[in-house]
Parts: sequence; C-alpha cells; structure tokens
Amino acid sequence: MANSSWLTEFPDMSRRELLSFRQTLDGAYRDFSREYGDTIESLFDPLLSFLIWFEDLLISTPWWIVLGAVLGLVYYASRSLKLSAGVLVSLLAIGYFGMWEDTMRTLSIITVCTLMSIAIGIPIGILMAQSDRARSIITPLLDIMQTMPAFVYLIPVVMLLGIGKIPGVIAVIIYAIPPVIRLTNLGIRLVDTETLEAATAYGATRSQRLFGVQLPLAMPTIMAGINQTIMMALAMVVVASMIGVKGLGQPVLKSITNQYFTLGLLNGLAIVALAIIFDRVSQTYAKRAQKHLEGSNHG
Amino acid sequence: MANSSWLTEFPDMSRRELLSFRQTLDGAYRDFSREYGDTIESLFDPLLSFLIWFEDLLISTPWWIVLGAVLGLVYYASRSLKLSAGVLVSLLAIGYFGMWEDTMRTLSIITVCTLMSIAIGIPIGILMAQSDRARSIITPLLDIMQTMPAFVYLIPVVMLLGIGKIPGVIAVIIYAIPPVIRLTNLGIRLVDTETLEAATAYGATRSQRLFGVQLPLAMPTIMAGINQTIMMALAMVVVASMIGVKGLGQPVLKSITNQYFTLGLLNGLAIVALAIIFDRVSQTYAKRAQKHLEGSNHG
Amino acid sequence: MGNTEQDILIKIEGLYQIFGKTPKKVLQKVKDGASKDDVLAQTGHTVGLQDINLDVKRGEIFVIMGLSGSGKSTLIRHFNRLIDPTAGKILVDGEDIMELPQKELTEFRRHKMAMVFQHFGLMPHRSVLDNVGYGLSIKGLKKNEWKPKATSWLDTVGLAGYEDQFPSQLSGGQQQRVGLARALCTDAEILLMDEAFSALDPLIRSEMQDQLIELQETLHKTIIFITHDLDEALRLGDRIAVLKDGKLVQVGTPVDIVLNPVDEYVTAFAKDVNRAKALSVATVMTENTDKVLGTTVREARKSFPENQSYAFVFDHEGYKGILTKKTLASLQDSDSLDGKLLDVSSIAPNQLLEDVIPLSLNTQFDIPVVDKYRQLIGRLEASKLADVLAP
Amino acid sequence: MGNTEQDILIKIEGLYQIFGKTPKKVLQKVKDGASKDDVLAQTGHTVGLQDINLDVKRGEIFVIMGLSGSGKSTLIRHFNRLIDPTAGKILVDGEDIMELPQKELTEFRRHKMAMVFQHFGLMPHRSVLDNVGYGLSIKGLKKNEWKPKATSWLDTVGLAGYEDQFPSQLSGGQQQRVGLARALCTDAEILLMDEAFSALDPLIRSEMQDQLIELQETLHKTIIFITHDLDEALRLGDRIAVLKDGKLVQVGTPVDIVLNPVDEYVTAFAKDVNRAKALSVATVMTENTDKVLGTTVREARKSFPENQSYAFVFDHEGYKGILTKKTLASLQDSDSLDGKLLDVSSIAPNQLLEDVIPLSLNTQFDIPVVDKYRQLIGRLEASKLADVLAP
Amino acid sequence: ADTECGSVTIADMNWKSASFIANLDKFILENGYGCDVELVPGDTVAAITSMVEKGEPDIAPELWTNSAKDVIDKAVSEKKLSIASASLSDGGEEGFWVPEYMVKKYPEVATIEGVIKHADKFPHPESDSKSGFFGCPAGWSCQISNQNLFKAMNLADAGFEFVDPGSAAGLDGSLSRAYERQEPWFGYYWAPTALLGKYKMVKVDFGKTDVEEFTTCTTQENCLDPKVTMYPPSPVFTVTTSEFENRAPGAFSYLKQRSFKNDNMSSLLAWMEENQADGQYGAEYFMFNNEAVWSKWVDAETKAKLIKALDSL
Ligand SMILES: Nc1ncnc2c1ncn2[C@@H]1O[C@H](COP(=O)(O)OP(=O)(O)OP(=O)(O)O)[C@@H](O)[C@H]1O
Ligand SMILES: Nc1ncnc2c1ncn2[C@@H]1O[C@H](COP(=O)(O)OP(=O)(O)OP(=O)(O)O)[C@@H](O)[C@H]1O
Ligand SMILES: [Mg+2]
Ligand SMILES: [Mg+2]
Repeated sequence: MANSSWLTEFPDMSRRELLSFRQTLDGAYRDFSREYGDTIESLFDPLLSFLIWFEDLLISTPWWIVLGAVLGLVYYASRSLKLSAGVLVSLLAIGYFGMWEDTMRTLSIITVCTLMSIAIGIPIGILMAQSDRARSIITPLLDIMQTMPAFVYLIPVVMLLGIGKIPGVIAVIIYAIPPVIRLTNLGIRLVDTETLEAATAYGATRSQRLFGVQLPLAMPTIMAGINQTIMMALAMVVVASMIGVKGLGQPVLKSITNQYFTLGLLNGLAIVALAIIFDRVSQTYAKRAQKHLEGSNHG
Repeated sequence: MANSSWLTEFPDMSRRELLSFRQTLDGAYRDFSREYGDTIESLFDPLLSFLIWFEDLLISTPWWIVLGAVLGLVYYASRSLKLSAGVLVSLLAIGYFGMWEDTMRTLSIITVCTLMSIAIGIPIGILMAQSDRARSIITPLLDIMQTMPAFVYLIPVVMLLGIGKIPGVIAVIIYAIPPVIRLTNLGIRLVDTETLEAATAYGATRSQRLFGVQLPLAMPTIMAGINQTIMMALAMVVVASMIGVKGLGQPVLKSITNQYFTLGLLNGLAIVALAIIFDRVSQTYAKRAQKHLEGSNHG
Repeated sequence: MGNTEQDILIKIEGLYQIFGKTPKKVLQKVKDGASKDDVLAQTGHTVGLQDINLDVKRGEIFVIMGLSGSGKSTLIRHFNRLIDPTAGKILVDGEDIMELPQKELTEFRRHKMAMVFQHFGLMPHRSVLDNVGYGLSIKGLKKNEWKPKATSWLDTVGLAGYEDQFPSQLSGGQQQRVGLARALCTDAEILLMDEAFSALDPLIRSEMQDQLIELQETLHKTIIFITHDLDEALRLGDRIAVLKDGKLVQVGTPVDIVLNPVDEYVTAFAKDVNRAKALSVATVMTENTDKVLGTTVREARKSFPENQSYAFVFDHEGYKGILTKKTLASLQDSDSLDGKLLDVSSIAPNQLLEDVIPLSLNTQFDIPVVDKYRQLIGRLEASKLADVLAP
Repeated sequence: MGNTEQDILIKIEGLYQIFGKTPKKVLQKVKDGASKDDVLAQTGHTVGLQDINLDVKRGEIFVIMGLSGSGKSTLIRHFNRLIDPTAGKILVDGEDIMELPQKELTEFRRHKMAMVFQHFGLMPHRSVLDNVGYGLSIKGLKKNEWKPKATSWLDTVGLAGYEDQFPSQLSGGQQQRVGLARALCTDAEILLMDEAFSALDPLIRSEMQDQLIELQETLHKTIIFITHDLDEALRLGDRIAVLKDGKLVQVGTPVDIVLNPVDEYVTAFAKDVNRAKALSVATVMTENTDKVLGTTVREARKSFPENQSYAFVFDHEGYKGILTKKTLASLQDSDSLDGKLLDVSSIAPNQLLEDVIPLSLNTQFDIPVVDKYRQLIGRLEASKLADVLAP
Repeated sequence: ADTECGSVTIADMNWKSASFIANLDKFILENGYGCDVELVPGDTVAAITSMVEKGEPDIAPELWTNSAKDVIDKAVSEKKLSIASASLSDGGEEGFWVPEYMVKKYPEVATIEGVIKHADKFPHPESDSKSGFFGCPAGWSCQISNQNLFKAMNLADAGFEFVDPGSAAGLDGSLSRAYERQEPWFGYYWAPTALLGKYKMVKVDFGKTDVEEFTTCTTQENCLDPKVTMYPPSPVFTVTTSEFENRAPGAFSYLKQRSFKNDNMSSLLAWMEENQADGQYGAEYFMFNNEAVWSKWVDAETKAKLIKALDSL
C-alpha cells in the first residue's frame, strides 16, 4: 500500500512487523505453557476429582433417588408445592425424551459453576462496593471477561490444562461471574445512607454493617445478579461442550452439524429447564428470606 | 433397553418414536420456511438496507473523519476529556494493528443492535414492572432467550433468512435484550413507594409517574441493565460471524482454527475496547443526567 | 364560625380501613366490635379506621388529632384516594370518588387537592425548585410559566437561595417546608396537611400558621390539618376531630373539645393545653351585667345596681370606667363623674384569656367585656377565670 | 441544678462544618465572617456550623434549639462522629474522638452513645423487635438475652403487640417510638435525641418526657436533646443552647433564655413560650418579706410590719394565714389569733406560675412563698406576676 | 467476458485452506471474469443450510462433504446444489495419528497393534487408570466411523476410552498441548491442515484399506459388526448453487478446473502458517509464484487479464 494513502487508509503496522509481533507473543505463550502447564494443571486436581465424583454420583444413582433428592431440595428451599410440581414435570419430560444422563452431567457441572460463581462473585462485588479504587480496577476486568470471546481464551486454556471439565468450568465461571459481581456492587451502593448511618451510630463494625444492613437491603439487586449468572452459566453449556465437557451441549452441537433442529431444540429446552429450575429455586429462597418486602414483588 | 430396568434406567421414549417425532417437526419447519421464507425476508429489507448503508458509510468515510465523529459523539455524551482521550488511544491502536475495517463493521452492527435492544427492551421492562401478569409471561421467555443455545435457533433462522446481517442482528438482539428488560423491571419495582405516592397525590398520570419518577429513580439499575446488554451484544460478535456477519468475529474464528493466539487476542481486545467505549459513554451520559446522586457512585 | 350555614364539601360515611392480607374477612369481626389489639393479636390485621362518619365544610380548617397510630394519616389518605377503603363511602362535592374513573380521578387530584406528607414525600432526583413546581408542571405548565410562582412560594417558606439544592442536602425542617411550598403552589381548593409543621421551629411555624389562616380567609380554601400540637389545633381549627384507635371520638369546636370533652380520653388529651391561650374571654365571662349609663352623678344614682359595691359606667360613646358605691356616696347629685371613675380597661369577648390575665391580676374589680359596637355584654370575674385556668 | 459543680463530659472547641465539594477552601471565608447566605450564593457551599464552643456536663439534659436549618442535627452528629468536622475538636470524657482508631470508635459508639434520629433511621428489613434489640445484638448478645429487655422497652413506649410488624407497617409516631426504644434499650451513658418526640401526640409525649427525666435522675444519663418545642425544652432542659445559622447564640438555663435573652433572635424565639408554664415562683417573687411570728395578738402586735396593711403569720410549725391591720386593731392584746386569720394558701418557690395564677386571681393579697423547711422566703405580688406574664 | 456473472458471494470458511481458496476464487473471478465478488464468513453448516434453503452464498470452495453428506446428496438430487470440482484432487486424508516423537520412542506405535500394546502410554485426560483416544467431535459424520473403528479394534478392551473433544478447536487444542509438551497423544485427525503441516505426526497403520467395508459399514450408524479398515481418501468438493451454474457458466467452468494436489496445498499451508498469512495474502502469494499451476485453469484471454491485474497490485 502506498504511503501517501493515509488519508483514506489507516496507516497501520506493516505486515512484517505485525507478524513478528504475533509470532513472538504466540511463542512466548507456548513456552510458558510448556514450562508451567503441569504445575498449574495439578493445582486443579482436587476440583477435578470432585467434579468427576459428583457427576458419577448423579449418573450412577438410580434416577428416582436423584429425582427425589432434587425435589426435596427444591421444596426445602422454596416451600412451594407449585414450583416443586413444575420441577417434577420438567425432569420427567427430560427423562422421557431420553436426556436424563446428559442432563445429569450438565446439572453436575453447572451446579458447581454457579455455586462457585456466587461464592467468589459476591465477595468481589462487596470489595468493589467498598472501595472506589477496587471498583476502577475490577470493572475493566469484568468488561474483558464478558466480551472477550470465549474462543480466544479457550484455546490457550486448553493448551494449558487440556480438554475436559476444568477448562470448561473456568470458561463458564469467567463468563458467568461478572453479573453477580456488578449487581452486588450496585445493590450495596444503592443502600439507603440513613439506615447505614443508624447502624454506624450504634457501633456496628464494617462486617456487621455489611451482613446486617447492606447485604439484606441489597438482596433484590444481588438476586438479579445471581439470576443473570445462572443464565450465563447455562448459556455457556454449549461452548463448554466444545472443549470436551459432556452433557446437553454435545447433542446441541451434533444437531447443528446435522441440522436436526428438533434434537437441538429438545436439548436446548432441557438447558432452559435447568436454568429455570435453578433460577426459580434461588429466587424463591431469597424471597422467603425477605419478609419485609411482602406484597411488593421484585424480580 | 429392557423394560424392567426402569429402576436404574429412566423409562424413556423408544428411539423409533423419538426419531419420527423429530423428523415430523424438522420436516414441518422445512416446509414452512420454504413457503414463507421470502415473504418474511422481505419484511426485513428496510433494516438490511440501513445496515448496509451504515456499514458502507463507516468504512468508506476516511478514517480520520470517522475518528473525529466518534470522538465528537463521545465528548458530547460524556463531557469527559479523559474518556475521549481513552477512546482516541484505543481506536488508534486498533487502526495501527490493522483492524480498522473489521472494527468499523462490528461497530456498525453492534450500534444498531444495542440501540434496538435498548429501544425495545426498556418498554418491555416497563410493561413487566407494571403488570404482574405480563411479568409472569415474559420472564420464562427471557429465560429461554438467554439460555437456549444460539446455535439451536440460528440454523432455523438461517433457513428462513439466509446467512448475513439480518439473522446476525436477530441473534444478537435475542441474546442481548434480556438484561435490560429484567433490570428495567427490577429498577422500577424498587422505586420508593412514598415518592410514587406523592406523584399520584398531585395527579400524575401513569405516564407522568413513569417518566417523571419511576424511570429517573430506577436509572442506576436500568443503566446496569444497559451495561449488561452492551456486554452481551459484543459477546455475540463471534457467534454472529458464524452466520455471515463480517467484522472482528471472523479473525477470531480464524485464529482459533489456526491457533494464532495473538491474532485472536488482538481482535478480542478490539471487541473489548468497543464494549468499554459503548459502556463508558452510556454510563457517563446517564450519570451526567443524575445530578442528585453526585458524590455517591453507582455502577 | 359555625354560625353561618356552610355547605358540606367532604362527606365520609361508614369508612373502614383494615390492613393485612384478607381485610374483607376481618371486617365483620371489627364491625362486631372486636378491639384493635384483639384483632391484631388474633388475625395479624391492623385496624386503621373503623366506622368513620364525618363532614368537612367548605372553607373551614378541619383539624384531626389523636394518639400516634390512631389512624389520622390513614384517614387523610382517603380524601384523595391514595388508599382504597375496606368499606365505606367518600363524597367530595357530592361526588363519590370511589366511583371516579381513572382519568377523572387524576383531574380531581390535580385541581382539587394538594397534600403535604408526614414524611415529606419529596422527589430525590428533582431540585428544590422542581419539587415545588411539581404540581404545576404535571398540569402541563412550562417551567418558565410556573417558575415565578414556585420561587415566590419558596421565598415565603424561607428557602430563597436553596432553589438548586437537592432534598438530600436539606435539613428536616427545610425538607418539610419544600413539601409545604409544593402543596401551596398548586392552587388546589383543598389542602391536606399531615403534620405539616411538625419539624418546624416556633418562629417559622407561627409564620406558617399565619400564612395558612390568611390563605383560608382570602382564598377560602378548605384545609384538613393533622397536628399533635393542641395549641396549634386550637389556633387554626374551626373544628377539631379526635380519633382513638381508628374510631372518631369527638368532633367539635376548639372550645367544645377543651371545655366539654366527651370522655376521659379527650379530657386527658386536652388536659395539657394552655387554656389561657386556647380560650377566649367569651367562654368565661358572666353575661347580662348591669351598668351605669350617664355622665352625671344623678344619672348614676338612678341606674346604680343595688347590691353591688361598684359598677361599670357608660356614656353614649361607650365605656368610661368603674364607679364604686363609696365614691358615689361621697358625691353631690350635680357633680360630674369626670375624674371620679377608676381606670380599669375593658376587654373584647374574642380576646384570649392569656391577654387578660395580667389585667385581672392588676385589679381587684371584675373587668367589663365590651363588643365591637361598644356595648357591654358581660364581665370577667377573677374567680371564674381562676376556675377555668385550674379545672 | 447548676449549683453543684458537675464535671464536663463533652467539650466542643472551634467546630466548623461546611458542606460542599471543597469545604477546606471555603473555611477561611467563613472564618473571615462571610454570612451563610453569601457563602451559599458565592460558592455553592452550605455552612452547617461555625465556631461552636460548648460544654456538656455529666448528668445534665442539654437541649439544643434553633431555627430549622440552623445546624442542630449537624451538631449532634458530631458527638458520635457520624460526620467529620471541617475543623475543630470534640472531646468526650477528655478524649479527642477525632483521634480514636476505628476499633475504639466502634467500642465508643457501642457503649457510650445511643442516638434517636430525626428521620428515625429504622432498618426496614428487621421486625420492630429486632430493631429495638439492634444495639444490643450488635454488641454480641443473643436474641434470648436481649429479648426481655427489648420487649419491656417496647411496652414502655406503648407498642406492645407490634413486635413482629415491620417499620413500613407503622404510623409515623409509632416508628419514632421504635427509634426511641432502640436508643433506650442500649444502656448507653449518653443519649443523643434529634427531635425524638416530634411525631408524638401530647399524651405519649408527656409520658416519654417523664420517662426521660426519670432516666436521667435514676441512672444519671447525660442527654442531648434537640427540640422545637419550647415548652418541652423548658421542661426537660437543665441548659439550653440556641443556634442560629450554624452559630451558637446563647447557652443558658431555661430561665436565662426566657428572661435574659442575649439578642432579638432569642427574644423572638422565647416570645411564644407559655411563661406560666416555663417560669417558677422563685423567678418572680419578692424576697426578704417581713412576717408576724407568734400565736397571740400580743406577739403579733410586736412584729407587725409598720407600713403594711396585712402580714403573713407564722408559728413554730410554719405558715398560718394572713392578718390584716384592721383585724389586728379590732382585737385585744390577750386574744388568740386563731380564727382571726384569713385563709390564703402559701406556695413553694419551685411551683410553676401556671399553678399559682388561679390563687393570685382569687385573692387580693400577695401570696407567701414558703420553702421546704416551712420558712418564709418571699411573696408573690399580683402586679409582678402580671408583668412577667405580659412582658 | 462473462457479463452475466454479476455479483457473486463466496463462503469464506474459517480454516486456512478454505479461506485461501475463497480468496483465490475471489481474485480470479473478479479480475478474470468481471464478477463482483463478496466473501461471506460462515462455517460449514450455516453455509450449506443457507445455500440449500436461500440460494446464498453462491460458492462454497472447499467443502468436506463427509461432514454433511446427507444434506449435500439430497440437495444435489433436488437440483439445488451443483458440485463443480474436487478442490483437493487427492481427497482429504483421514486417519488415527500419533506424534512422531512417540514413534521415535516406541517404534511399534506406528501400527495399531503397537498402540494397543502400549495403551498405558496414552493416558486419559480425566483419569489416570484409563487410556484416552481423542475422537472426532460430536456431530461430525467422522464420529460414526471413529466409533465403528474403535469397536472393530477392540480399543475399549485395551483400556481406551473415546474422548469427545467437542469441537475441532477442542481437538486441535488437545493435540497442540500434547505436542508442545512432547506428551503422548493418540487420536483422529485429517490433512491437509495447518496443524498437520506444523506438527510432525504419523498416521497409524491399520493394515488394509477396504473401500467396500468403509462405505457400507464403517460409515453407517447401524453397522453391527465393523471391521478394521484404513480411511479411503475423503472427497473435498467445490460446491455451488445450481442457480449459479446456470447464471455464470464461464465462472463455473473455471471452478470445474480449479483443483489442488495435497502436496501443493500442504506446502502452501506451511508457508501461510510460517507467515501467519490470512487467505488474501496467501492467495496473492500463490498467484505470483504458481503461474504454471493456475494458468491451466483458465483460458488465455483470462490469463492475460489476471497477469495484468497482478502487475497492478
Ligand atoms: N448532606 C448535606 N449536604 C449539604 N448541606 C447539608 C447537608 N446536611 C445538612 N446541610 C445543610 O446544613 C444546614 C444545617 O442542617 P441541619 O440538618 O443541621 O439543620 P437542623 O438544625 O437540624 O434543622 P431542622 O430543625 O430543620 O432539622 C442546612 O442549611 C442544610 O441545608
Ligand atoms: N401499610 C400499612 N400496613 C399495615 N398497617 C398499617 C399501614 N399503615 C398504617 N398502618 C397501621 O394503621 C394504624 C394507623 O396508622 P396511621 O399512620 O394512620 O396513624 P397516625 O394516626 O397517622 O399516627 P401518627 O401520629 O403516629 O402518624 C397504625 O396502627 C398502623 O400500624
Ligand atoms: Mg401519621
Ligand atoms: Mg435536624
């Protein structure tokens, strides 16, 4: 390209420069993964064994015991017969359409991912809410986590950790965790200052303020974050299956390549059903814990 | 499978039934799309022409004019020199690394998608907040939109409308619109009832309450929804490129198949940069409009 | 007051308000006479109001008082239908506002009523000025149309200079005044004021009271006013309603409430009132008093009341002074009374006792009460005054 | 009061509070004497407090009054450092609380101070009972440990039965009482009360006032009390501070404020006070009065004051009645005074004027003031009383 | 020239060779046949679906037909698609591969018997006690042949488990990870590809190639008794819509000629890999350096036009 064309063409890096730049970086990463891959991989071993154990448990236990246990949990959390009945029907339908095993696999990995996202996300959200400094550092990271295409980091992760559950869990968490962090932060920041001041005046420590006032009052917003995190986690099921995570994602992929829409749709619906179950149970549980909002319905 | 094995195996549909079930549905959809595809496609023609025109405009206009226009818009919306400088630097970097044209393509389609998501999403969120009935209908739809794997509905959409921009826009909007709907709903429902009561007492109509009280007070939460919508829209860039949307998603896909991490990373970063620009500009704009929150920092 | 036949503006009939999940079910229990505490303990429902029947006349200041939690705010919220009653009728200007369609209800709220909220109810996202202009802006007026008016009301409530602040930057009393200015700015015919002055200091408060009285007198607004301050109630109120546990215990003029309480509750309520400030001379004076008419001793002798040791002397211009029997005895028939009378001022029937106590303390005579036509209508006896002050 | 040397519990020195973006920059302007309005107009900063110097003594009830927006709430928030001053020192028990590290500050707030907020500051997500127990639960007490106490305080403020409600289900005054109970439940040494009774009806209010006085007398709590109600201030306050535009205008005893206001502002402020209720006999009586000592005419003749037409008669048991010169003249030296005396009751120096006005109205004599040792210490002249009541 | 050619859309698939051919076609059709070419990104399935149902894009330059065999066959019979040529004349090469360094270490693993013998040298990614075979991603037709062969070879009895990598990317990732760390790897792959250009891999020898068995049983889902056979070359076609064939016979005739030998393609891919070249860069490089090859695909007139176009680049 002629040099004088900068008026119409962007004066970009020459191909050669760009090439060597890319090659250097690629090489560096390759070296890094060669060097430290095993060490890093071994860090995740406990998690991996847990994941495998949990999946085996769900699959090898007879379906009606699993079904009973799930229903029990749902009822315990929500105290709602209607919801429990809905869960029963959808799980039976899933089983009837022959997706029981895949659903159990997805259930096992998504449960772990969601719980981990919430367990990691809420403290980070709290940190962000309490320090403007932390917020200004974390926000761009969250932006990157949400918009950097999973494909870009999946391959490096696979190179580092191999295919399978661990990179799957990492990918899902990276993608699913930002909403709960962001909305925890927002919820806490929106808490009424007068109420907080009252707590301070009575000598509440930072953590008493947090657990006694800020978190309870931020609950509706945090729950919206958890809802989004659950949605994102389940939206990632297919992407996770691209790097060898078994479950409902695989039939979806298969159906795409072969244009079996109904197969895809059925498995997609099973994913949706899981999402709705997770979401409704968590939301009902949270709502039960917030008696003061009775009458008004958030969410 | 033996019939007596229901204790351990889920008594599912027989393969044959399942197969004919699937085939019937698949066939029906195929027929439908052959019959009505053209009609439906023509409905989208105006949008398509606009998308093409807009993309052409961004690409064929000399880069420094586009750059100037973008910076002007950013400064106008945010009144922040710091932010404008950040945008300048990232756009220059994008150009320098040779991603100007792809970025412009992505910019054009994402701008349209985001604006459409917001324009459609906020009214739906409002509707949801005002009627419990609407909420109970819309919520599961949103769940489906967010968790049904894009791949499942992309192929039917492609069958109906071919590959290209329109199915891309549809896919992006389906995926990106739920957060803004959900958080608009939440924000409005969390508005203080006393303030609302005061408006009612002075004879505010439904729409005066909405625009004068509920929306302004729900702003921080709605902005969190818009933020998430922007993030999701940009997260879909790669998926969209699988069905013929040009832009930054394509090099990302290529980099995966070829394992060029740096290429993927650079293009991924360009996507992230766009996300951050969109987000920060909208957030700063919204914050400027909420002087009463000065001092306290949400988001 | 109370003498001229005023027409009825607001009429409340058989109003019940029960808070809880299934108010309709509890209603019968309440109608059967279950007490508020019992209902709360047994059903978890709170009785807000029970069987309220009430008229508010056009142009009066109607004060509502009662214990905290007795249902005052609940009652006032029914006037503009911010809450719907569990049972009962609300008529404004003869129209049942429960039947109003949404659109007319909105119009009704815009033009008929303005409200000051107990917790202020300001809009945190609007500046002070925009808060004050809210009622007008909602009617469709442009900012430049309502701004002068809003500014002037802000000035009236003493908040000039705070136009661009936000409510969160104001003190409690300042916020309350913004709420006040917002209500006054709308030109509504009826003002609903829920403890509108409770956060104000005495100086601003009495200014505001004057303002309110002036408004009512010049513009004939109807004002419904909740207050806990008895002195305020007595000063402002044409009539006072006393609520207890959601029931209407007594409705009457200030004097009625102070002097003729219907039960112990109202008595206790009125006990602490500064009677000297609450009662006027008219309520205490002894009527039909004899007087001496004339300017000469002769005339005085003729009309001097027999069994009294002194008398009030009037001529055709009015009250002149007090003449004792002793002085009269020492005078010739032909003497003029000039210079012979004791100088004890007269008082008007509508003067507050507070103002006349010093007079009474300073003399050992009764004090003559003279109306605006300069006619003697009674006298104030120190002992009676003492009785009223220490019931 | 004021007589015993009490030690100083809270000391405030040179306190400034300026609200806005760059308070430190505006500080100098304020120190140079720019007025609050000027500062607001020129810099957009609001002057909350300027140059406050103040001592609060241990065990006293210290009342803060002032116009709405004069900085009362701002001042009281400094006592427990809810806001940090722009300049100045706050010493509590000799310790500079600006220097306290976070942990000790928390301990200090837990054990030293409890606060009632003007806007209540209740926790919407906690039940009424949990709100009341908040201060204790935060100290680490278990619910079953604090529950009896919280229940009993709820009972005291008249909210038994409402334990399980949420604040949003209560009326304004009920919410305020929950805030009150919460503060009282903590056993803190210092109570900060920001318009703590403003939303209460007169009955509950006076109960609460009694409660407060009892608390202060039995437990020697130090109470800082903001109120707009002068009567309340006079009733409760050992000392009263008056603020204006963030400046301390006067600090003094109630009588000081009413009788010796330092400027027009305080005068205007005190004008409306019910003096009959605010002042005691001691402030009005004429001291060093002569008396007649003895039970016989002889003794009376000896000590009868010369230029007076009547005298107060005492025997060794105390006050007996009034003896007029005329009566004395009509008696024999040997007569007993029994039955000859006029029956006019005596009064105590700490009685409120309110109580003695009827007495004074019912007699034409002065009234003797007798202390608790039954000694005559002065007399109350009707004319002086009249003067004080109508300044 | 071919005035009716008009505007043409070419599917620009996201793997290297396909992208290269697409760009090459673009250059030649534009400069040689006066077409107005637009490249449309898309992966295999989306592109075919759209071609069948919507007649767009016009050309899919490199289609591995095995992966969507049914759909293509049906569409060809319905006269919706036309097969122009075999893009890779030798066909694609499929098979089970092991890294060269493994063969150096254990020469026996070049044959399937050796692999079975050394099963313990190929650990499963999620379990130490099992061996792993990285199969074809879910949904690809090769998964059927993979599984049939897996069964035929009794790999399960040898302790192997079929690992589904989920996607090509997953498969690639597992291979590069192993190769970069010189770790064992055993799985399905195909050529010519960038990866096999980059990494030295050895195709495991199964013995004979039985085309008959392969088409009737190995590739069929309901094959009951699969036998061992090497993969025969896999057809890789340039496919156009039938409508395009009729509309632009000139351009179509070029497409019928255009075909690559695997060797040529491999070396080209290696060059692109080394230079991280994109399709366009690769196409230009090819046009400059391989006149002998491409000039056979076009007539003289067109060749002249192309050379002129190259000169003005
Ligand atoms: N957060 C704040 N930001 C800005 N200005 C404030 C803030 N808080 C208080 N002020 C200002 O400080 C001044 C004093 O307020 P403060 O609340 O102390 O008044 P107050 O004496 O308690 O009045 P009231 O009797 O009305 O409660 C007021 O002019 C108010 O506008
Ligand atoms: N939203 C509600 N839900 C449940 N109970 C309520 C609600 N609002 C009011 N109440 C109850 O109704 C009763 C009357 O309340 P209201 O607010 O009318 O009292 P009030 O007379 O205005 O008292 P105050 O003088 O304290 O403001 C109270 O016992 C209160 O607990
Ligand atoms: Mg009330
Ligand atoms: Mg205050």
